[in-house]
Amino acid sequence: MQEAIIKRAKELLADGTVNRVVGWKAGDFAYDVTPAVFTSAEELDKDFLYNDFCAPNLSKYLIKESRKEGKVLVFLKPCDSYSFNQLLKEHRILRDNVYVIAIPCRGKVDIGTVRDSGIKGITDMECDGETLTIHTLYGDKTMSHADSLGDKCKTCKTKKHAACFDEMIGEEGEPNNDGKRFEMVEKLEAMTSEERFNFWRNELSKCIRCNACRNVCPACSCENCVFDNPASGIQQRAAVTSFEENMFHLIRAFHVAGRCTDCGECTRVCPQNIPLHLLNRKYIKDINEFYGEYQAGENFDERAPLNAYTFTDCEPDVVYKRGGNA
Amino acid sequence: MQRIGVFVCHCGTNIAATVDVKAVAEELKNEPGVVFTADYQYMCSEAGQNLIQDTIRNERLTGVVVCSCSPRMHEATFRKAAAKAGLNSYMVEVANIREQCSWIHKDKVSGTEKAIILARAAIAKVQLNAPLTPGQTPVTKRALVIGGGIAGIQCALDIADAGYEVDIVEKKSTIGGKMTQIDKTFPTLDCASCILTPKMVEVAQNEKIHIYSYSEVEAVTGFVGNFDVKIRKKARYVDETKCTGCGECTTKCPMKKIPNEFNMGFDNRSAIYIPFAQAVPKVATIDPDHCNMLKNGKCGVCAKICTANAIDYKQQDQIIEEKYGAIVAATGYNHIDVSKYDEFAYNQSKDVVTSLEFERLMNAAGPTGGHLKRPSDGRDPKTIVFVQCVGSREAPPCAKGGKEYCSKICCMYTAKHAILVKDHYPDTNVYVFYIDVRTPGKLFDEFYRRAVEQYGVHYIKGMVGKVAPQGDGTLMVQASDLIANDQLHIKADMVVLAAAIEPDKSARHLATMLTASMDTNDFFTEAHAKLRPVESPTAGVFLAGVAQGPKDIPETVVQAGAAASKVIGLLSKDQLTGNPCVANPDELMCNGCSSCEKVCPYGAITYADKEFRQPDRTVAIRRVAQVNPAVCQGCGACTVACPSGAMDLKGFTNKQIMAEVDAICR
Amino acid sequence: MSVNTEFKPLIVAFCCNWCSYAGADLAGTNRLQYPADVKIIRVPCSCRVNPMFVLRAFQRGADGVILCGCHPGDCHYTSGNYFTRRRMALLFSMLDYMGIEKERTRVEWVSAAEGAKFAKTMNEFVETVTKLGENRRLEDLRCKKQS
Amino acid sequence: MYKVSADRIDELFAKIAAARTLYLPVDQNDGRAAYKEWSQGTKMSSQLNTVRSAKGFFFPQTTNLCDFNLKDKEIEVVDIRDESEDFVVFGVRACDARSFTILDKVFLAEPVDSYYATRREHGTVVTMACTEPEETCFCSVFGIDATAPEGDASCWCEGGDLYIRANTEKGEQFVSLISDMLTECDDTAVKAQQERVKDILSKLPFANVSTDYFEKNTLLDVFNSEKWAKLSESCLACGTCTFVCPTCQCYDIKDFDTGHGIKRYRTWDSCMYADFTKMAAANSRNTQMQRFRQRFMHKLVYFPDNNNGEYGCVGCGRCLVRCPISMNIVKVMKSFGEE
Amino acid sequence: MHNETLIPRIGVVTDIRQDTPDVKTFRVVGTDGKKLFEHIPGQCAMVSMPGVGEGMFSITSSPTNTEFMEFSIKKCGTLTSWLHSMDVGQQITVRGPYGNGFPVETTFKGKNLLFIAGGIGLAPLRSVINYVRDKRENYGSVQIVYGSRSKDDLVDYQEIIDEWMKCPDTEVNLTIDREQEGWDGHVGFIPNYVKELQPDTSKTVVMCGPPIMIKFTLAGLKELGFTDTNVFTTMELRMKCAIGKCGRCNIGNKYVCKDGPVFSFDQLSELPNEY
Repeated sequence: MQEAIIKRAKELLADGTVNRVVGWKAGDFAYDVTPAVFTSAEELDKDFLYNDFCAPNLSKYLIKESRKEGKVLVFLKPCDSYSFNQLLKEHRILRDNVYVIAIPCRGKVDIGTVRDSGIKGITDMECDGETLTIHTLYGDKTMSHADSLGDKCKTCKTKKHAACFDEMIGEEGEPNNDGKRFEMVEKLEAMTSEERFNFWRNELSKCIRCNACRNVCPACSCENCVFDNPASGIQQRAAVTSFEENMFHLIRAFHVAGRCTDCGECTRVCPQNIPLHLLNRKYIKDINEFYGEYQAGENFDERAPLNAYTFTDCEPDVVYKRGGNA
Repeated sequence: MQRIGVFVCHCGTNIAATVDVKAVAEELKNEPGVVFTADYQYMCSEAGQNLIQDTIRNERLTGVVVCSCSPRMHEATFRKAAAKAGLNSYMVEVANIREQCSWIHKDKVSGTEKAIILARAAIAKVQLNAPLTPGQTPVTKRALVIGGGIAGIQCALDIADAGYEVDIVEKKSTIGGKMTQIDKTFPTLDCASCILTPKMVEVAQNEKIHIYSYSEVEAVTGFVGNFDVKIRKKARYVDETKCTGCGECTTKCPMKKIPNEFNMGFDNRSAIYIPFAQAVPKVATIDPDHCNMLKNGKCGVCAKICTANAIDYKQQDQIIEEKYGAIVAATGYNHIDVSKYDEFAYNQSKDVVTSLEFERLMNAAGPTGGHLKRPSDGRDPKTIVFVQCVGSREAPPCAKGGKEYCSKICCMYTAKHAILVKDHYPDTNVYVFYIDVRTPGKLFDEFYRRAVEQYGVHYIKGMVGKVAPQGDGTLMVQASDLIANDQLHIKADMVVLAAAIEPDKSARHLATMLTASMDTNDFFTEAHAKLRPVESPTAGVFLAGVAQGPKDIPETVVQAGAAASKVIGLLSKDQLTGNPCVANPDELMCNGCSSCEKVCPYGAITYADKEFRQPDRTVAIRRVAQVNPAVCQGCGACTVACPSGAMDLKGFTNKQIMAEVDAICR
Repeated sequence: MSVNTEFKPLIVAFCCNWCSYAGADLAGTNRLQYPADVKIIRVPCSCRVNPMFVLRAFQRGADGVILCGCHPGDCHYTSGNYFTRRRMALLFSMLDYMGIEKERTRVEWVSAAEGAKFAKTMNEFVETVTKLGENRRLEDLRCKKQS
Repeated sequence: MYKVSADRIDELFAKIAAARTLYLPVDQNDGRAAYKEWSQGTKMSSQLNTVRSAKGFFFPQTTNLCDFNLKDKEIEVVDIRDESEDFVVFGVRACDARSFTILDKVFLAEPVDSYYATRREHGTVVTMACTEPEETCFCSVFGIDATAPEGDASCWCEGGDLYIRANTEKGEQFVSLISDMLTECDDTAVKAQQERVKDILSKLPFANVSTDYFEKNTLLDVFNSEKWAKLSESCLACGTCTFVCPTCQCYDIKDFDTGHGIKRYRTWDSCMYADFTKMAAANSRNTQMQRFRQRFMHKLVYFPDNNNGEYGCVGCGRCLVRCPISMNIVKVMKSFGEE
Repeated sequence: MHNETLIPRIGVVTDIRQDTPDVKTFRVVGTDGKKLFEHIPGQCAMVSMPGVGEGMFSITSSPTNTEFMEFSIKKCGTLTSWLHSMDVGQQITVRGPYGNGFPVETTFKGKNLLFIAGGIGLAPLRSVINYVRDKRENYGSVQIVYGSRSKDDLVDYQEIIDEWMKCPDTEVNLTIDREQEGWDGHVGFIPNYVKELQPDTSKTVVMCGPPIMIKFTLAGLKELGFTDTNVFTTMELRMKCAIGKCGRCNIGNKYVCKDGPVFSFDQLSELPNEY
């Protein structure tokens, strides 16, 4: 796959279709892959990487990149393609300046997941299909590919790209309808109100307001975030109280509601391992239940659920009527 | 920091009985920014207003809070008073301590406490108020009516009558619309042409009205009072100014086998044609799809015989640009295509017709000269079955193109058809299958009862399941009689389908251009279902006729007149004074994501690519929202849709509302 | 100070200018009683209410927040309350999901003619919130009244 | 040097906690470690390090500096500082221990930051030698010996015993708190452990990352290098690296209006944030490249320039682990070293 | 308990003077009516209105003034707008003094001094000019070149006419950008004016104003033969903590709040051009 991608990138650079390539760059270890811009065949040969560790979603970089001189080539995994399409829909990316190649993804190994399983001193990893061999300072370990996936990949929504690409390398996949995506949300919903409160207090109190979730989020593409803007009235630098911890995540989730494609980057990058995607997924689940199935970024022309309505929408008291635990 | 004066009204005892007004005035002295407080018997009295005005001058107030009755009552009063003293009206806020305090509480302690809190909220808001000035925009004193049917005609005539210029844009080569095709009108059975064509002539002769026939609206920009419209005048290859409408060309044209739309294809017309004798303008039009000269460059007969020299094969579409103060959408309707309803065999038998087709078959000016004959073989039909609600009142998903709504006119025109048939041909058996017969309207039910009682039309509550053409040319109608609980088989000679009506297809595109909203059925939405039924939510755009919803001719004329009066009211103003409390985007914060535009019911938001000087001194081009203050009504939907908080609402800013919340919760 | 520890909730009500605020006025005109704990903020339309305002109220010590707007279909601005309906359904659902007592939030459609409904709604809401007691799960202790 | 059987560690903690508030690294429900206050039943984490560094003990993420009460035109300043209680931070690694001396150079420089100073005075740092370093560790690059951590007292866990050595007066006091549980011993076992671990440390992937470049080139040379553009291009401008970093000390001062008074806070801030240097009039670091450069220039050039060559990094590796896009100080150093 | 510089003291505004349409000068004393603290010319203080903001401002009065301190503040943001809306008697908070100040007792001593200021740039120089005036015997000749957009924008115009112009061995050269009715003085931009004036290169220059003015004036001075070492400026005050800890105001390894705000241009030449 990596060879095919590099080959095609070189062709497009050579024939002048694009003047640079946004992709993933190899780091010191197998896992520390960095998004990067490549401008020459040499750079591509030297550093370009596409493997089981290339988790970062590249679509957000195109907000800036598509506004630069010349056309840029980008490789989008299925879940990234929804972010890309959503950004297009919101006029954040200039489509004419981007050449999109869809590439397949079988789920990315998450170094956090591997580390949290207790494996230390990881110097290298290799994956032959289903088994991940992990070389460490303290000997080799193995782990199954499935176990090594991050939260975002364990409950992958689809292996099928949004229709936004110019060409595709590899095979198109299928949507994942195993229903596991909302399992954890459902589990939380089944808890009592107090249990839920305690769950979220425990999680959100870990937040250090580093803004990694916000800054990586393709839906959080505001020129200036309300939390950074003194004029918004809710500017906040660090959370002093539990209210402020809640406030940031509540408002952030609301601002991306109906726009979040569920790419899972927020949870992937959270240094404190807060399952932030469970907030966004709750909105997705509610939207699906209240207003009909909606996948942000899937359909270019469809209105976002919060920018639309029908005369027969459920009333807000659906929340009480739904019952559930108090 | 403002210099705020607080004025607490006793309202006689209305407030003072439950609120210790003196205590309120005293307590509020400690609020930040408050430099003066007073209480007074009746703030709204002249003396009370004078007190406000004097204090504004003497204390150099920059803000005023009046604690009194509801702002819905006297906000305007106090604002005017402040303005007289030189303070911007919008620096005045009212704390509602009567309707929402003294009148609902009995306990003076809690009433007083609440009054103080409500006043604090108003003070906190005034702290953040900024002077606002309503915008003024001039009005172009000319109206555009889109659609030249009875709605458009009536509307244009009324507007012109008030002395304003009106243009009618009609897509067809003549005005008149659907009503020209109708034979008689219910419930009076007077001749449609007889009442319509004089109006058409009146339009043609009215100096204030200009007809753009065979034309379509190409683009609309601008806003209330100041629309810029591009009209495409399609090439008709005939010089309208020269053509006398003698019709000589239409008789000489060698291409004569073209189905005549006016007669629903029951007869033919030539490639150069005048739709009907009373057409306005009575000018020939060449159908470019069938004219040999235009297609192959061979022929030229019409040019040769035209003594007026009006034929111009080289004519091009023309774009006309005009400015208007108001626009009326009167785009009308069409019957739905019933061919998907296989059960009615519309495609299989010529003798299954729609009601509009039937209308032509009954019309003296129609293809049969008004003599009802079966289209298939010209025989007189002896049994006619009318089927109601074909495509109307359907349950979703309406896969065959049907509609959930009631088309409203079918019950009555079917009764009309039944009566006319029985009247002309009394020995004909007439059956009407209906779900419900709906006859609300003046003399409507009487009319329907005449059909049943006087003419002996068989009204059967039931559904037609199948129409099967038989070998002998008849139609076997299988139906159920829901009242008798019986299955019926009727051997009919003709079946008439009351097809549902739907908005003209052009309406959707037009709505987009006008930024006027539409419902899911593509009917234009009114600004308020009850109170503003002839206005679109988009200021300056008005609605007439079926474009807004199914209605019959008198209703259409009523609505057209109402729309005209709204237009006249608008055009009679030299300046439009806007509401200054409008949405206000911060370009530096705007992402250009279009969320605000999506929720704006008025189409007040547009986008522009603007250059921004970046902090690193480079220039970046960004798409940013722009609000037209003349169009925005200040609902604030956009402010919440905006994720970056770039959109705010003047007079009700985020900070102001949060300051009120803070003050209340303090 | 009195030693009466009876809990008096603080209720913030956002009312749209055209229907609900007028409905509240009508309640007053008809002298229909409801507790003084309810404090009304006038907004042009219920769709002006940003979730930020709701949270702000809780932060500042409100024990319940209620939004009132025109009945669906009757919005002065044609569609504002339809957006409100979606926004608040989702917001309240999220608050519930985060373990904030859902009974502290409410949306009610009150027309200008429904003074009685306004008073009834407020009486009910105050009662519900009083039963729940003080808002503890979404409070900011710094903003609590110092007594 | 003293020792106590590792089996008795709970007893030991109980003893410390009886005299001082005791904090130590604890595994959270997600398996990652964080400093928590000890209570009966708390188990010390076996992780190498906590997600957040220990700097929060002395420089918390938010500090209420003072309060103001406003009335009419008058202001009342309320000094809400109080003498904090004595506490012990147990299990601090060598890298974090060194970070305190770096922070001291900032906060204890004139004018002394009293909030930090008070906490420093009341806190006793008890360190723990590393035995299983991670691949991301590079403390040795900055001359830190992970096998001999600094701090008021140092500990080693070896062969079922916990070895303790006091390094300072505060450390002596700490040892005296638990002296009845300790037995004096020699350092043979500790020495053996140190030898063993040093071998591992010397083989770590980043053991030999060089700082030469920054010593041999001038401030302006490093500053004006073209490498910054490429290195910073994928930076998300989040503050993860700064907030997990034990030495980052940038802060912001913000007021909060409670409705009945103003509270003034000092909070962690990040020089990576777009609005960090934004002021009413202008912003001196407009691009992400400038902000990215600032962070690394500060650690690798500015701080050493002002502090006798001591680097502002302790090689704990947290930023390597936590950066969402895997850009970090090692990549920066290696990139400059490549020339 | 340690002293804490981050906890401010209360100042009372005893006088407000409108200098130009957007500059006001505030006179501040402590609650006891006495001066809040002593300072060196060129030093700054953090002035704050709690809940509104805190900002660094030059102390524009001279240390030789024993009664009060003054701040000349231009309206440009939230805090400054608030300060401009104050009435006399308002309390604010002040902490300081911060920064190095001008080397009035060392480098400047005995020197001929040339002050060049543009617009509000006069504010930080006013302190040192008045200091030099009050200790006139310690310094050589004084030349002041001051320019602004218009006559109305000249800060402390009255003081300049009434006092500075009358001071011995002091030359005051005023200029405004464009012709204006009622102005018979020089018209033109400062960099050109300085070149026209041909000041003696033996002078020590103290310069403050907008970046663009500094840039061109410095180039002009160099043309005239001045060296970086003899030209001083005071940097824009973009700090938060004012004590060299918060990490904001550094230019390279120097903190403007602590190591500055006064720098000579030879010092600046060794620092990154990040200001």
